[in-house]
Amino acid sequence: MSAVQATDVIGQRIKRKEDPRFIQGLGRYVDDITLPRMVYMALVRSPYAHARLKAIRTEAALAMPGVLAVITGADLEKAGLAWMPTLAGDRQMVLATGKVLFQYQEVAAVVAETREAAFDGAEAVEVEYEPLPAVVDPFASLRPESPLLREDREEKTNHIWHWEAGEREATEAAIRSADVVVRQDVVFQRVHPAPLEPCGCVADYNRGTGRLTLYVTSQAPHAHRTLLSMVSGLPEHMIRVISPDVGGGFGNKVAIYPGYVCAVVASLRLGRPVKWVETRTENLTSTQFARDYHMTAEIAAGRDGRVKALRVRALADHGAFDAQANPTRYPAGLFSICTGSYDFPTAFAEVDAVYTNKAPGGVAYRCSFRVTEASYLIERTMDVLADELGIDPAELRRRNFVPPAKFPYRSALGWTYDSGDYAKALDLALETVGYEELRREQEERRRRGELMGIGLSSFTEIVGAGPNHLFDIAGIKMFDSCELRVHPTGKVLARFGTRHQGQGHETTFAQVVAQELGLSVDDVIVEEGDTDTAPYGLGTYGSRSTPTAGAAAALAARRVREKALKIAAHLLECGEEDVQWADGRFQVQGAPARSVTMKDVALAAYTNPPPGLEPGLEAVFYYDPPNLTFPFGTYVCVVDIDKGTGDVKVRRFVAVDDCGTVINPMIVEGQIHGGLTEGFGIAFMQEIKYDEDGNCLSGNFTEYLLPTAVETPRWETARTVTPSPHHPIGAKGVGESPNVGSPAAFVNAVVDALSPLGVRHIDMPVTREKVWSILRSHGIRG
Amino acid sequence: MIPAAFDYAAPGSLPEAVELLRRHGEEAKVIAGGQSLIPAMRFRLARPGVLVDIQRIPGLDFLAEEEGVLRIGPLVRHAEMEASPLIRDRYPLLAETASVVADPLVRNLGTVAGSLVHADPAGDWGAALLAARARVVLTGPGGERELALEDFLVDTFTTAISPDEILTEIRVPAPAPRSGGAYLKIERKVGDFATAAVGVQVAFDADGRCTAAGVGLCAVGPTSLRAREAEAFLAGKRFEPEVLERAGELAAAASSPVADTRGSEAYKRDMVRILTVRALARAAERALAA
Amino acid sequence: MKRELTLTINGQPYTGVVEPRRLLVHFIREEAGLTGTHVGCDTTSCGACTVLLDGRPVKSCTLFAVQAEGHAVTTVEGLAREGELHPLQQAFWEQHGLQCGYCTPGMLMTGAALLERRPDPGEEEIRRAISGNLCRCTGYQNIVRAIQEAARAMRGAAEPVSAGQGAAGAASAARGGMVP
Amino acid sequence: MRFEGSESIRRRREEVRAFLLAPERVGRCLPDLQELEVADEAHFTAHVRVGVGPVRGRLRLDVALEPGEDDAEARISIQGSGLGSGLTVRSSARLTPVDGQTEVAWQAEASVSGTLATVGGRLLEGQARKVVEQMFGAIRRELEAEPAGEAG
Repeated sequence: MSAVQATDVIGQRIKRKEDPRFIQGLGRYVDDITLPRMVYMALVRSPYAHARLKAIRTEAALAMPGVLAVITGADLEKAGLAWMPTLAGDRQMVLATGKVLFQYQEVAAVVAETREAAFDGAEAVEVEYEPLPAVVDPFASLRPESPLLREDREEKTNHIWHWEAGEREATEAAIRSADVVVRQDVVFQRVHPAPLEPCGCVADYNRGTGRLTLYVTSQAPHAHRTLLSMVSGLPEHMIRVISPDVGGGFGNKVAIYPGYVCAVVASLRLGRPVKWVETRTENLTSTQFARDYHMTAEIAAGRDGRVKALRVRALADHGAFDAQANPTRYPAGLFSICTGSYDFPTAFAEVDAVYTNKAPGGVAYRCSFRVTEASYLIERTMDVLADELGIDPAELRRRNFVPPAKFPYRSALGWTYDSGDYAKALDLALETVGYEELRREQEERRRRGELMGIGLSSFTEIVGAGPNHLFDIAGIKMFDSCELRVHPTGKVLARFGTRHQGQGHETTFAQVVAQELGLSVDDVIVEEGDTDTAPYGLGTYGSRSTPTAGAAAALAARRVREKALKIAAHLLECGEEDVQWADGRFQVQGAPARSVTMKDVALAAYTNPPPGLEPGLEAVFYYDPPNLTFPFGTYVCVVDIDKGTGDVKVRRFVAVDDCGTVINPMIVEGQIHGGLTEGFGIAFMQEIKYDEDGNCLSGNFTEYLLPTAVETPRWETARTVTPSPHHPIGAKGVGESPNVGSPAAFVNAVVDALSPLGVRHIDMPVTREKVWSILRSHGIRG
Repeated sequence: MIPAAFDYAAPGSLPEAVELLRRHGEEAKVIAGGQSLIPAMRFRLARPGVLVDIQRIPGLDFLAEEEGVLRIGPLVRHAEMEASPLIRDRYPLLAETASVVADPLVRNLGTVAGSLVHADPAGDWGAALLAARARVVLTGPGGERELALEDFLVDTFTTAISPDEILTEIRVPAPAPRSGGAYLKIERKVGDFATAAVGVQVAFDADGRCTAAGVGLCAVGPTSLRAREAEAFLAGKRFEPEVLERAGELAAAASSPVADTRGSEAYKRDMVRILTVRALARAAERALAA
Repeated sequence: MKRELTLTINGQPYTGVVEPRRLLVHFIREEAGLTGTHVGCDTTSCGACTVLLDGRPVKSCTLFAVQAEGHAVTTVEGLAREGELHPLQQAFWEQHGLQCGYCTPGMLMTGAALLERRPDPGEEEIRRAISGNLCRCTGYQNIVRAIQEAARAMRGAAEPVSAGQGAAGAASAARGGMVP
Repeated sequence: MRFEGSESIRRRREEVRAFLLAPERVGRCLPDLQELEVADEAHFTAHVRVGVGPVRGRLRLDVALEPGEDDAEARISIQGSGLGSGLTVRSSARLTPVDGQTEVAWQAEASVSGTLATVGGRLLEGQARKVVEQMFGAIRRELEAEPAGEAG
C-alpha cells in the first residue's frame, strides 16, 4: 500500500484495510471458530404458531449416540432463566414453558458431540402440543373475541402500548379547515434483514478460570455483555464477549437470542465449549424481523399545494414478544420523523403496538429506528397529494421543503434538524436524470398506450442516536467511544465500542484518526468487537457509528494532540503557546520550518517526556452527541411496465445523497449501492408472509426473495455536501439512507405509470400479479 | 441443516446400479446431480436408506444427434445443454430451457434426466420436452423399455419409473426443416421455480403453414402438461396475430394451476396465455428465418 | 457407517473419516480446516459455499463429500499463487467489490471460473453468471466492475510479451490459469 | 385448506354411521396404514407411511371419532405429527338416505404446520386432498365388502 499524505486523508478513496483477509478466505466469522472439546447444539422448535405444551419427552433423544444433554424450559425455569428481558422492556421466553406463541419458537436444546448428532437428537425429542387458534392479523388481535396471547402478563390484553407525539387538536383543526385533505392507508410489510451470515455463537465457560467467553454474531458486544450478566447472574467481569468478523447485520444482530442463552447454559452445565449456529430457516422464522407497520396518513393542504398539517396513525405488529431494540424513551422509534423534508406547521402521530402469533421483534433493518416506515409513508403520501392537486410531484416537494434558512429547524413533531439543503439535492437529481425530457417521453408513450413511470423521493433521515439526555437502551446511555494508543514508533491502535459488519470502519475510522494525527492510514489499526479490550460502546446500527464513534475518534485524537503539543513544545524548546498544529505537524508559530511530526512526538513520549509530564501517549473519548444528524437526498426512479405480465423494469435510478462530510467516497458509494438494492428488494419482492394458521411461508431463500445481480438495477449516484454543524468533522452517517429513501421512489414510479388508470397506491411488495390485476381490471389485456 | 444418515454406494456399471436398486427397493434412491434430492434430504423430508450414486458409471454423459434423434444421457447437466453448440444451433427450445433452470451453479451439477425423474410440475424440462415430443428409456433388471414422456409423467413428483429402474436416455426427435422452438418462463427472480412457463416447438411447410406444433406447460398442473387443443388448433395455420391469440387462450384453458405464493390461479392461467402467444411468435420467427 | 475419505483440495490431499452424509462444505471447513468457504442457507440458494469442482463452480452445500472423492476441488484459499493475489482478488479490493466479506469467497470462485471460460464477458453476461450467488451488501455493481477489471488485467497479462517487459510478464501470463 | 366430496354407499344410513364411529374400522381405511392402536371406543392412534416423490416418512395420527349433531352426521378429527410438522384435520360427513343407499357428503378442513407447510407447500394441497378422498373411498369399499345389515 502506498502511503497517503497526512493532510488529505479524509475524503480520499482509500482501499479498505479489511479486505485482504476477506478476499483470501481468511476472515474469521463465528462459525469458523473451533475450540478444543467443542460440542454442538441444535434447537427443537415448535411447528405450531400457538399451542399449549402438554409434554416434552427427552428419553429417546438422550439415548441417541453422541447426545450429551437436552435442555428444556422446565430446566431453565429452575435456574430462573426460562424468560429473558427484551431491549424494549418486555420479556421473551428462552425455551417455551406453558405454551408456544409463534411457529419455530425455541422449545428445547440438544447438545451433542457432533453437529449431525445434535440434529438427530433434536429430531428425537418428542413434544406433545395442543394447538390453539393462531392470531395472525394485528387488527384482529385487538378485537375482544381474539384469544389472549400473553397469559403471563398482568394486562389481559393483546395491546402492548400506545405512543403519540405532536398536537392532536391543532392538527384536527387544520385538517377540518383545509382546502384539500388526502388520506392514504399504507402497509409497510414485514421483512427480514437476512444478513448472509446467520446468527450463532460459541459459548466457552472455563471451569478453571470461572470465566465465560462468548464468541457471538453481535452488532453491540458491550451491551450484550451487560445484558448477559444481568440475565445469567454471572458477574460482568467474568464475561468476555467477542464479536469476530460479522457477515452482515442490518439490525438482525442487535438482539440477544434464546439460542445464545441456551449455549451459555449448556457450556456452564457441561464445562465444554458449545457451538450453536442457526440455520437459515431458523434465522428467517425466529430472529428479528423489521417493519410490519400498518399506517394511515392524512395531509391537509391549500390549493396552492402548501401543506398545513399531517396526521398519522399506525398499528405496529410486534409478534409474540415486544423484542424491539429501540431506545427506551421511543417505543415507536424515531417514527416522528414522518414530517420528512417538509415544513408542516403542525402534525400529530400515534402508534399502537400489538401482539400476534408471529416471530418477535422488530428491529430497525438497515435504518434508524422506524425511520424507513416514516419516510416511506410521507414520500408516498406526498405523491397522493400531488395527484389530488394535479401538481408535478417534484414541484410539490420543492414548494414544501424546509428552506435552508430555517436550519437548525424545529419540526412539528419536535426534532431539531441540524442542516439541510433539500432543493439542491432535488435539483441535482432532476438534472442528472433529465427529468423534463423524461416527462415529455412519458407523455408520448402514454399516447401510444405504453406504461412508463417516474417516481421521486426526497427523504430526510434521523440517525446517530443519540444525545444521552434522551437516548438509552436498557438504561445504558447511547454514547460511543474511541481509545487511542500511540506506540513509540508512531503507530496507532484505535479501539471502538462499535462493531462493523461490512461498513468499513477499519478504514474510515483510520482515516479520521490519521487525519487528526497527521499520520498515514497505514499507521493506524482499528480494532472492534472484544469487550476485554475495546472501550464501552453501544454498537453499530441506526447509522450511528460515524456520528458517534467517528466523532469520538476525532476527539480522542485531539485529546492525544493536546498532550502531544506539550511534548512538541519540549522538543522544539519553546513554550506551548508558541506551538501550533498545522499541515499535520507541530510548528513553531512564525517559523514553520521548525517543526516536529506526531511520529517524533510519539517517540519522545516514551523516551524523552518533558519533566513532570506523565509518559506515554494515549487517550480515550466517550462521545455524547449534542444532537442527532439528519442525512437527506432525492432519488428518482424510472420504470417501464409490461402490460402482458405486469413486469416492472427499472430503467434508471438516480440517487443524490447528502451525508455531510464524506470520509471515503468509495465506501459511501458502496453503502448506497447496497442500501438501494435492499430497498429494491423490499419494494418488489421481500416479505415475511404467514398463512392463517401462523405458518411462516417465507422461511428460506426460495420464498424470502432476495434480488440477484440479474434483477438488481444499475445505480447512478451523485451527492451534495451539507456538513453537520455539530459533528466534529461534519459527517452524518450514510449506511441507511438508501434503504430509507428508495422504497418510496420505486413505488411512486410504478404508481405514476399506472396513474392514468386512477391508481394512487399499491402496497409493497409490488409483485407482477398486483400490477397485472390492476391492468386487467381496467380491461388492459396485454 | 443436516440430512438423516444413509448408506452410500457408487456402482461402476449400470447393471451393478440396477442390482443395488433391486436389492434395496423403496429404501434406495438414485443420485445423479442431487440438486433436488439433497435439499429435500437437508430438510429431512427425503430420507433414503441408501443413495446409489450413478456419477461414477462411465459413458452416461452422451449428448449427440444420431439418425434423426437427439440422445441425452442421464448424466448430462443443464449447463452442458446450455453450452453445447449442437443444442444451441439445432434445439433453441432446449438451449433456452437450459439457461433458465435454477441458477448457473445449480446447472453445473443438476441433470436433465434427474429433473424428469423428480417430476416436479414446476420443473422446466418436463414442459420443454413434452413440447419437443421426447421419449424416455428406462433400464431395469428386465432390460430396457421406452415410454413417451407424457406417459412417464404420472402425477406430482410421481412417474412411471419402478424403484429398480434408472432413466438411461432421453430421446428427442431431431427438428424438421423450417422448425423452431422457444421457452419462456416467468419467475420471481433467478433461481426460482416458474410461476408459469411455456415451451413450444413448431414446424412449417414452404407456405408458412404450421405442420406440427408442440406446446408444453410448466407449473400449472399436477404434472407438466401438453396443451393438446392449442397444438391441434395450430396445425395447418399461418401464425397470424389472431391465430396466436386463440392458441394462447386454448393453452390457458388447458392449464389447471393452483394458487400459491407465486400467484393466483387466474394470474397463472393468464400468464400461460401471454407466454404461449409470445413463445409461438418467437419460435415461428426462428423457424421461418432459417 | 463412517468411511475414510481423501479429497484433493487446492492440489493438496485431505483425509477425513466421515459419514456419507457429510456435506462437502463441512468437509472443506472442518476436515480440511479451510474456513473461507461459507454456509449461508439451507436451500441451495445463496452460493456462499461456492467452490470449483474440476474447474466448474458448484454449491458445496449440495454435494456430499463422498461424491467429490477423486475430483479436484478448488476453494478461495487456492486462488492466490505463491503469495500473489489472483487478478480477481486484486480487482475486488480495488473496486470495493466486498463489504462484510461473507459472500466474497463464493463470488470470487464463480467470477474466476467465468473468466477462465470467457476472457471478455459483457456486463449482462457477468450478472447472469453470478446470479447463483447472493450478496446482501454491495448491490453487485462493484462486483461486476471488479470482474470486468480483472478480465482486462488478465487479458493484458495474457498478451504476448513485448520487448522490455521481460520474464515477469511471461510469468504472470502463465499464472492466469487458476484451475489445478 | 378445505375440500369436500361425496361417496354413494350401498348401505343404510345407520350402518354407515356405525362404521364411521368404530375406531378399528375407520382406522383400517387410512391410506398407507402401518400400525393401529385403538385407545377406546372413540379414539385410535395410527401410524401411516407418507411417500410423495422424494418425500418419505411416517406420520403419527391421533384420531377422534365423534357422533356429530344428529343421526345424520359423523365427525372425524385427526391430530398428526411427523416430518417436523403438525397436521390437523377436522372433517364431517353428512349422511343422507337416497334410494336405499346412503349419500355421504363429506367436507374437511386441514391445516398443516411446520416443515411440510413451510417447505413442502407446493405438494401439500393435492396430497391432503388425496388422502381424505382415499379414506372416504376406502370407507365405501370396506362397508360394501361387509355383509349388508350387520350393523343395522
